[in-house]
Amino acid sequence: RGASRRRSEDGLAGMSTDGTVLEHALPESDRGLAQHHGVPGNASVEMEPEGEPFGQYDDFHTIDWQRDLARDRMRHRYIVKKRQTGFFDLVRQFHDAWSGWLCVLLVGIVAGGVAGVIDIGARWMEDMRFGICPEAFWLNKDQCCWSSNETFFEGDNCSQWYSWPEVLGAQHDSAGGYVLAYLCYVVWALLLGLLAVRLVRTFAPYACGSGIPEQIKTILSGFIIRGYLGKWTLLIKSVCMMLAVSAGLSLGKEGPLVHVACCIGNIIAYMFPKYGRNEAKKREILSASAAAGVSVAFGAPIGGVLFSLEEASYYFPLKTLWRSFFCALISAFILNSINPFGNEHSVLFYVHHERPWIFFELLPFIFLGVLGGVIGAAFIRSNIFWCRFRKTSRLGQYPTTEVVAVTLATALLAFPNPYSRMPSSELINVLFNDCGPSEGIDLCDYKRNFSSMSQAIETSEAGPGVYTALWQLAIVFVFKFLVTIFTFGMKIPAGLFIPSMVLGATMGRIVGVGMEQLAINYPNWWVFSSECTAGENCITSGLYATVGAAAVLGGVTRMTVSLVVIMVELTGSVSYIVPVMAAVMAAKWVGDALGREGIYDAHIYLNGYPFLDSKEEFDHTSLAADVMEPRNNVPFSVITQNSMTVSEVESMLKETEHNGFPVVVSKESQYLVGFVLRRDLNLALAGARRDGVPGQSLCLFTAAPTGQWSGPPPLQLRRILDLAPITITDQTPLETVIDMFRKLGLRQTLVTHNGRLLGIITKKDVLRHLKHLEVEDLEQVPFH
Amino acid sequence: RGASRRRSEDGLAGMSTDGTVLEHALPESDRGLAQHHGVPGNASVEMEPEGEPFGQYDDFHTIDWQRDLARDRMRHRYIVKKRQTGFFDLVRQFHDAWSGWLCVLLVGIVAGGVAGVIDIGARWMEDMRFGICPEAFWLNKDQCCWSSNETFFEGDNCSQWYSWPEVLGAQHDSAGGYVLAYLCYVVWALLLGLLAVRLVRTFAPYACGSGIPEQIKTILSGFIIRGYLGKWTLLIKSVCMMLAVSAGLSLGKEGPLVHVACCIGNIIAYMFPKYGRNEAKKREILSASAAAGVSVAFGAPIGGVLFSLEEASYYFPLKTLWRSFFCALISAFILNSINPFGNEHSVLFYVHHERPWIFFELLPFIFLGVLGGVIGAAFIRSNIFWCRFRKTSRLGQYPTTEVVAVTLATALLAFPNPYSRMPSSELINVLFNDCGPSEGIDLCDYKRNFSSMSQAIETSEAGPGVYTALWQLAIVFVFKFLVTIFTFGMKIPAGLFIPSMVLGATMGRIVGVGMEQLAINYPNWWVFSSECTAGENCITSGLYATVGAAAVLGGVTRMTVSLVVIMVELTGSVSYIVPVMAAVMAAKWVGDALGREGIYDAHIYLNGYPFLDSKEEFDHTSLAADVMEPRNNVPFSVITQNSMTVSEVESMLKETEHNGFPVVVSKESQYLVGFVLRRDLNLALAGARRDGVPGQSLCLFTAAPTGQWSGPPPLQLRRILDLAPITITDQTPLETVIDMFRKLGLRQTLVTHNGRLLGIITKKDVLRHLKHLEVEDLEQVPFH
Amino acid sequence: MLSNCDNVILPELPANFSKSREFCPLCECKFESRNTTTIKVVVILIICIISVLVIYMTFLSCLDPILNQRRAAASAYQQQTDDEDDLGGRMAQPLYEQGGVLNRVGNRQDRWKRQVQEQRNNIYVRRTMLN
Amino acid sequence: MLSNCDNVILPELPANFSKSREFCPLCECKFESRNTTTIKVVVILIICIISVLVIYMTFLSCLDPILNQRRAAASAYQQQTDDEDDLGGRMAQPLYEQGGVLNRVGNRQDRWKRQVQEQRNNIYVRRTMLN
Repeated sequence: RGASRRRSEDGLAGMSTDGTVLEHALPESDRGLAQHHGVPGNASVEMEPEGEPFGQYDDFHTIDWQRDLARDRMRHRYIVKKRQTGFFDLVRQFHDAWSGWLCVLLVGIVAGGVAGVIDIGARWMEDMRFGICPEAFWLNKDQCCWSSNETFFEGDNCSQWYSWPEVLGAQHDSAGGYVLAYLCYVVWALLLGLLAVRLVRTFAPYACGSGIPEQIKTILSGFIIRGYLGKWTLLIKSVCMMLAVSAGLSLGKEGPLVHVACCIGNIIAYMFPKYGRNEAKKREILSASAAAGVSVAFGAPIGGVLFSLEEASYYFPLKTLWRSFFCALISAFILNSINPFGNEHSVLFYVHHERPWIFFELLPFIFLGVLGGVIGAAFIRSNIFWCRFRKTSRLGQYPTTEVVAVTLATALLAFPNPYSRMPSSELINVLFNDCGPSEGIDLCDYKRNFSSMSQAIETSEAGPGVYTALWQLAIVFVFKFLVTIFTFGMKIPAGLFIPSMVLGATMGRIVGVGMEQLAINYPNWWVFSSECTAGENCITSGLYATVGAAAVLGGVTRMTVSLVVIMVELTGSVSYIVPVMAAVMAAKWVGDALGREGIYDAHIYLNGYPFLDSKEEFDHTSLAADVMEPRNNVPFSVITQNSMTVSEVESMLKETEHNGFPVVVSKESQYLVGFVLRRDLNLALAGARRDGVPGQSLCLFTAAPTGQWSGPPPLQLRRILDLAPITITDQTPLETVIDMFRKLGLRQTLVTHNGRLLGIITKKDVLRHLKHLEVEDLEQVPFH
Repeated sequence: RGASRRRSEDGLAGMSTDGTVLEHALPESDRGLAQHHGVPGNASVEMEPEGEPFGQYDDFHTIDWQRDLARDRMRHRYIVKKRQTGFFDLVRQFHDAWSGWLCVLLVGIVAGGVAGVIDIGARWMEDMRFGICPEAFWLNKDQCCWSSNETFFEGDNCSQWYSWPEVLGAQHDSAGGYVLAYLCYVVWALLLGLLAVRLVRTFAPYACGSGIPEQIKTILSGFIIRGYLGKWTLLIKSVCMMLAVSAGLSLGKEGPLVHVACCIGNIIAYMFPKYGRNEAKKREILSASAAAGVSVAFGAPIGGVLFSLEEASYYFPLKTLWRSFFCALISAFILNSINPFGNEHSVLFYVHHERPWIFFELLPFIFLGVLGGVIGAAFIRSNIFWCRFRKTSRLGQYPTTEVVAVTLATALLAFPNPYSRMPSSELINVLFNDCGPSEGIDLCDYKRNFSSMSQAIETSEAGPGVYTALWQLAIVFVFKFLVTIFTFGMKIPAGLFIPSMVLGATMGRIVGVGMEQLAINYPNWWVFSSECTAGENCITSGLYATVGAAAVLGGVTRMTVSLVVIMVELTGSVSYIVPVMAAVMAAKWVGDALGREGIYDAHIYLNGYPFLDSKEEFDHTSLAADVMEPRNNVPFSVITQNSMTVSEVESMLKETEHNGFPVVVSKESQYLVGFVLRRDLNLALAGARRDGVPGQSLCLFTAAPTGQWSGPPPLQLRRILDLAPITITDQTPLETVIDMFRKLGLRQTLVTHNGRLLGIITKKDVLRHLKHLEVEDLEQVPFH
Repeated sequence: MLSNCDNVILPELPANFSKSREFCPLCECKFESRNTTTIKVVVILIICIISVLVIYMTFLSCLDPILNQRRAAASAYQQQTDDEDDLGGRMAQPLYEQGGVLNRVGNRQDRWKRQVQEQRNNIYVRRTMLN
Repeated sequence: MLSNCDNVILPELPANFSKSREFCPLCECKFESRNTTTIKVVVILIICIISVLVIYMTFLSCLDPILNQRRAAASAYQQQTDDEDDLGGRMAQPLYEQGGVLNRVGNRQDRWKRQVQEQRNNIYVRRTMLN
């Protein structure tokens, strides 16, 4: 019997029903414990974790947090109770108590390692478009040049690094060489892009996209998507992320890294039964993994934790904060030890501005924020429009063609412009940093006087190179904006952080240079005169780029605190927290005024995931009675506690699609007794039928009756009855109902009036009602 | 009538009851709105915010979050509805929408300003114990010396600053001078201490203590303490904080600063009716104020927000995160502009270590963490023992004597030791920072060779001065530990952060110097040999002090993420986040193993505040039925919906002490209809009696009946009935009940079985049950 | 080692560079100056506040008992009415306004004093709070 | 201005100091070296993974259809049993173990392929996800 139970999918098949009212063969004490808690059945299962069914929920279903956490408490008590029985159990208890920490430690280590590998790989592959390091083909351009011992190398070239034209024997600076370089660039990009989309399609279609809307927000709020966090997704997403970034597409690897970290968390959680077998507990690990993902993506552990708190946490905002922080820190530490960024700073873009900002500059910063909000809103609208078009038109049938076309267009248009040609992260780095006296690019072509070393950097009027660079940057801005709209949402791994930052940094740098020249040309304006001493530059154009990046990111994602903290950690400087905050705030307000939701929420709504935003406030006058099902005298499927026969219940199961049924006292007095899940009922009835229970048997949800029965012996089903369903009255305002759904993690709640059962509200009913209130077409948004 | 309603305390006295069943004279649409929402009465009040009663709750009561938030939504809808009626209303709506941001902006500005004033005052007053700056008496010693134009001044003295013996004409370094300085020091300390305790006693007794347990944790969780956040508390706490710190007592001003910030938040919230008149909404402002308080106390805005999130937030962890962050940042910015710390760093203790830590050092860091946990647990036990003794013995009757005695003892013992003589914050600064080549104190008496400038800092063996300093530091450690136990809990404003940091920094520095000498004497050990190149010092003893301070703070307060972030912001260096984290983690685990609760929680339990920890997990097998009142067939006071007379209800009100009564269908079938508050019932009945309703009238909680009545016309009370009370079944596990209390912010919940009312559970019932489970004496802990 | 005055600049400077010893302290102290006017204003403000508080405290503990005896009767009556419910309060209202400004200030002061007394009771006598 | 190479050191250095132009880049690049062995291992690993994936992909798209025809019958039967409930699954269990290791690998591969097919349906055909 033990073997059969283990093999059966639910742990209930082994139930023996030999003609009389039966309880499961449990020791008295255990049964007492199980029954005592109103946990819906599966008592024997919780006693023996090995026999527990693996897949508790169906695909695309929502989990019931209360139930899962009750199961976990039960399991915990079982282990504590067994402590005295032996050394092995003691070890097991210890392992159980610490498995959470052990698990996040492993997640942190693996996530840090994988991020390091991806980072090194992406940097190498990116430079492969331009040339190769023949001495050591595994080095990218920078490394290759450093490994040579030349102290000075001018501009772009060092002797160790061979661009493709050089390898193929053409002159580097001839027209033919340029065409050859162009050709190699485009061919490489096409090759990598094609490979990425084919790999995704062949091995793991779920690996496409950013992953943050689906995974962080929806899955952590309790939705089940099977296979979304699997091994293949991890592998393919990691590899294709590198390929896609190296193909020169306008996308980043930061969002996908969060998805990859969550895959790692999911896989490692399976090694710990406490987490692997309990969907609600598993989400604690996933939340920590998301923090680790952001932490390694930006080198920002605190920002990562805040991101996981702000964007991801649903049921347990504070309980796992400490553990998430630990996970984020470990992963950042590991990544730092691998040291893929090549310097001692644990951040992605190391910025070190020298000058404090002056108070007046808050004005342009807020202006940047407003621009960021407008750009964000425009981007969201265009992107959602395009994605909806892709979803509904025939375009969606040709993912490979789409990727190839976009890659081709991007590569063709990007190469002629030096700023769009360079990798995005490098461009951001250039824009974020000020021009030192020794830099040689166009953007830093200031009219400086190097004759005397004893002076500080003096008035730096812009040379012609700067104006050329500004034009080029403006073109890059338009180009990136357009191309990102088409890129985000294609069927390859694609993050949005880096493209947004490129947009913002370009915009910010342009404004910054403008301000700088303004201050130089009109040094006696009252706004400048107080702070800018004559002959010294008081405007940091790199800071404007940083602030602009934060503003556009804020406009696109509508993140708040976590974004500010990430930007502060990213640039490693606390002194600029006020400008960043001002810009993000302006961007958020302007963005919210122009379009209600951020890009992630917009994608969630587009796909119709059942996600109830935990920050939004609802302001409607609806009552529970307006939302519940059934409303208009439609018959309501309920089970009576002791008067329905097995065949009646079976026919009801066949006729309806509900996931659960309330149990009431009787048809006449519909006072609520409890709630029973369809799944449990199905299994129990199937088991009973197998054991020969006739259809005329009564289903009993009350305590075992005394005395003899006239008909066939009844089927005792109290075990699978949840005696503590959450109920509300029909006069409860919708805000309270939503609050309960969000905070208690409910799957459904029962509506009563004076104790009498009236109906049921599920999460989807609430979402449907909210959609309905927004006077949007309901049919267009199918919730699955 | 309008005037009388405004003057009456509840807004219900104006109700006219002229013999027939009456609804309040409201426009039909408004009444529909009010009734529609199951908001318990006060409909007219919500329609006219001016007439709203100010004190909604009694002193030492718990607020009902759901109810208050429903009131706020109602108010909001009212304003939105009135928008079209005129320009003034439009302005009012705009003001209403932005008042939250405006309010926190003001709070941030004022809190930053007050913190700046306190900081400047405390630094000046601290140095007054030693001497005076005759040229400008308002300068402290450092400022006085800087204002002189000498480039070099040796050791402690500059020519501008006169110590008291010098002022009084004695030789500075003679025995007489020493005695005179000693005397002045003690007299000043006594004077300031006495002044502080007298001021507190005379003007604002609530200004004493740290304020974090009461205020942050308890008040923010929904408890009402009248006058705790008032104007006088603010003034007296600000002034006495300076006095107490300057008296040389072993206390800090960081905890009280949080209280002061909350007072500011409370006072400013009264300027905005949206927040001032709604206790639940006001707590959003208070939460932001707490963040601002921590932010200005440590110069750590991110840490402040996390502190408010981790320690303080209860009902709204995420909703106000962004606004809290804004508030914290503004206050830090203002404080920084006033710039009381005298440098460009926005942090309290600016530390800049040069060397990266080596991996092996994690071991001593964790050791420091363990020590910190042990010290923290020991401190908590001793302090709670002493506080309990004070609370229960006659000692509590002599607060002034106690303060004077402790001040005297502290001053007498502190003066002879140079490290305990200097102000605590200065001591921390000395301990946190490494010895440069130019420092002249004992602690930095290394055998260094300054002859050649071209070498890096070389092997630095400790000189005799270092060993003396270590002994002195050890004495300081013991002295501070003992004296802090007696100090924390006295009737003056007293924070615990700085004393804990002093303990930790002392301990850490001793360990650090030990490690340093170990590395110097055994440079070839495998742990050192890999990292420490010969002749170079590889151990940073200042870092050990930092880590030690974090460890003891972690052991005492049991804070986690926020502590790490605060320490990182405090020291301005992200690179040491891993050591700090390791130490805090070890301290937390060891501390939790030795004693379950942190100092704040311990004080909350000592005083019996009704606080339900939002992080703790409960692991009991209790059900709602075990917790509810009444349990053992004690009669349960309920009101029937249409069969009790006014005099019956009145006698029930007299006989019982409950804050509310459930309304059921009838005595026979106790199906729950709703819930009515004692306060509302009292007022409604008193009003009806004044208007001549006879005692034989029936109290009607149902809809207005049709037809004529045989007896006197019934009293219609449906208005004050809450139709949507939260109910649970008797089989609900206690964990779920606690979850609901914490997350939904309930005041009470009703227990039903099959729709029938069984009993009621209040927050205090839950707390009492939990206490009971801990097998502690129930009688000893009165909850008020 | 990062770039820092002691480690980076000193070794690099030529030996004949005269001010090498002074260089580092200067570096560190660069920003350690503050606006002394703010300090002056703040410190004087604090001294004023403390003085006022001390004077008021002595007034309360010395003169107030004498004054109080005169107002004892009125105060006792008023305290009684305040303890009643709002109905009583409404009736007592005209009485408040009789005595003019001085009396009203006195009333407010009395109410405050009662609050402080209540706080004192909670903390020093009943000891239910802040221990 | 904070202490930084360009602003602090250069002005202070005597004019005859020879390497002043070189000094600043050196300062900044001090830590910009990394362990090239790690890079080598990682890059080779990535190349291997991509090669294996590409080979497997071509195998799946070219050879697999041929192989699949042979296993078509068994696969169809098995898919059917898998779709039944656990009762059926229990009966089908012995069948799984008949074919030895090769068959079991094949089975697992089939199950994985069905999962991928399901994912493809969701994304490319039904388009209910990830758009």
